[in-house]
Amino acid sequence: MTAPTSPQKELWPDPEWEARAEESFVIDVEGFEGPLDLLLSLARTQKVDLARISVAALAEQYLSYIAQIRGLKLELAAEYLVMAAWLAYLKSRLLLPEPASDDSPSAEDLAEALTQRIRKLEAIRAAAAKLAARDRLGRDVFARGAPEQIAAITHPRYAASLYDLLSAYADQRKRTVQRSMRVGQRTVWSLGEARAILQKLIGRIAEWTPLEVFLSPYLADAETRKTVTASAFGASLELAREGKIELRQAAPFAPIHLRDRVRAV
Amino acid sequence: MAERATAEIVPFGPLAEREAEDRQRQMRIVEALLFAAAEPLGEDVLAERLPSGADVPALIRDLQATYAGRGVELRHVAGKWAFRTAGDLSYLMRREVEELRRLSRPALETLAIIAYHQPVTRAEIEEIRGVSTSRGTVDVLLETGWIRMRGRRRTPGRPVTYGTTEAFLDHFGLAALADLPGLEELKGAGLLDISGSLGPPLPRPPAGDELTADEDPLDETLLFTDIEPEQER
Amino acid sequence: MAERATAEIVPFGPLAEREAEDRQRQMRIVEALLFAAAEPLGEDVLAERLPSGADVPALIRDLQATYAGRGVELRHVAGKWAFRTAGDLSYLMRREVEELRRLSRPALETLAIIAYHQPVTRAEIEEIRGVSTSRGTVDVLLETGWIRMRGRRRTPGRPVTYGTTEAFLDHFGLAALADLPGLEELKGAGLLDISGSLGPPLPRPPAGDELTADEDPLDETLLFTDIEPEQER
Repeated sequence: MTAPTSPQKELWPDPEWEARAEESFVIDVEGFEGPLDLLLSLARTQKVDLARISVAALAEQYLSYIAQIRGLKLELAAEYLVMAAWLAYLKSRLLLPEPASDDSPSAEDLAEALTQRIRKLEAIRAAAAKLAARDRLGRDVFARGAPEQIAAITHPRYAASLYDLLSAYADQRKRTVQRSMRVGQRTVWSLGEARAILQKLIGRIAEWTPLEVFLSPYLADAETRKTVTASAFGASLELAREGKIELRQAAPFAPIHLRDRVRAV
Repeated sequence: MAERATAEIVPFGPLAEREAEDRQRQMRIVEALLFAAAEPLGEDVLAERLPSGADVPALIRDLQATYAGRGVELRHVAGKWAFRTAGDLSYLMRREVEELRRLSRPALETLAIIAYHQPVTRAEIEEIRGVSTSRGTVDVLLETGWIRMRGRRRTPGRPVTYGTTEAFLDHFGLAALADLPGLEELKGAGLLDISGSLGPPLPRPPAGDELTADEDPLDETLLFTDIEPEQER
Repeated sequence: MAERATAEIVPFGPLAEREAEDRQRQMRIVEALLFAAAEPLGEDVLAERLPSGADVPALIRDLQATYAGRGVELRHVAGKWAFRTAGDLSYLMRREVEELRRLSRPALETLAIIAYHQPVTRAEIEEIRGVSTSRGTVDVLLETGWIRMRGRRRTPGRPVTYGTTEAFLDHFGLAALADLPGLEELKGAGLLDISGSLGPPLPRPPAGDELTADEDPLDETLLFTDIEPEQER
């Protein structure tokens, strides 16, 4: 049998192969890309137009090649074996007379289909080679090495309506006018008022009593709470200085207690 | 000339001169735009930058003639136009660009099958090659930007169909898919029909960018997921 | 040429032809190399890629002449050579994009103050607004083309005065500045809902472009320099 050659690898590089194969040389079945590739290589050894190859002979070649490899106890991918089985079947069908009428394809049809497949693989290989041989961009031909990018120049166009303009003006005027005109209209307890109220209570507070208790009638209004507290505190300090009441606070921020000075003595 | 009573308007004198000038100016614009760009430009893009009514194909023809035989040529690639260094200077220009990985034979073959048979599914590629295609091969090709997922074949399992891209045409210097080397011969010989070797032949519609009758658009959300269950070998 | 009896050696016949061919080939190589190069190439680099003895400066001169007046020019850049879009076509490398922007609130207020109070200085704007106005705000307004520098106030420091432009009137659909609604009108329109005083009365903006009595013309030479000492906040 003629040694088939894979385009990728010379499978049998020298005649002494068989001798060496027994020892160390490992057949690289991977050198063929599957059974179809192997069939194509075998078909090429027939040295005829692929259209006129003898499928029977091809099947024979394939089977004997597979047998050879198996004889070397080399592992074979399942697909090679499947193809071998199918070719054995095809070979036997080609040798036997066809059954009279059958819906299944004839042996000739199957053989033709196989030939066609092999031819297609060869055709696409040739096409791939032609493609690869073309002048390729970035290898053989080159694009502009320093492309001049088209820069986007943005022209801002501003949008604003007369309404925007006027309301902006009105708003800022409102803001500044209101700021300059603002006059506090809050009710304020003067020290005098606070003192008058506290003085009314003097003589009635024998025990230590929190300041808030006296002020409770006046503290209900949240707006005046601060001014009432502040003024009352100020007034109480004044009364204490005058010796009219006594003040006591247990700790900072603790409630302030007061009582009559006179009674206590 | 002016005396001739003809139906057609024959430019003459200053008018003809002005037209020649206009043409010259327009050719400079086309030249500048194409020269500046690394990517091929379509005639539509060129037309956008030219006065309306400019005869873009004629301008390109003239420009191509101007550059014929020069170190730089105006080439028709992927239906567009691009200046490229002349192919015969490749011996001088050849660069070993790292990104331009050497395609393995399986990858090159797979690329050829996708180019010549598109739209084509992985199963069909495998049938033509007679071996299962490792996932890596398709990945490598997708990464080159030369192939893309086109759609889905309207058959059971809705397999993804593959096709080539404009970058493919640009890379191999092809104006269109119809310019693939030997395409007509292969077609004529029936070698581009995908048919099961042992089964009934399948008719193959011609391929453009539009989806064929038996293709569905890709589900965009699935584009980046593992679409096909793969059996690695 | 061959007939001329000159002292210099004039190549002729087949030899001259071959030399012209060589020269042509070398020019193509220079053209392709310069086209494909990512950076300008020096004559030394070009010489490396050419047959020894090639007259690089002459080749470049020829190539430059070939491209003269075309859409692309061979330019001397930093002692090296590079193809560049012809200067008069550089507009092709730009794409004008219009971007609609909204004026910020401070800008609108500043614009309104300039409109109502012109001629007005920055310090006056800040006084009216009660906050300092960033340089950027005035810059943006100058960019809109709606305000302009009118002149200089005849006060210490000679601050620039600002006013509105015709484009301002145009944009806001005003026939004249006098058409800007007054305070009562603003109030009537519900824009100015202040109880009590509306604040200081509005000044009457000058009718025309003429400078007011306390304005000096701008010093033209200073127009494009940093006129006002700015205190950025």
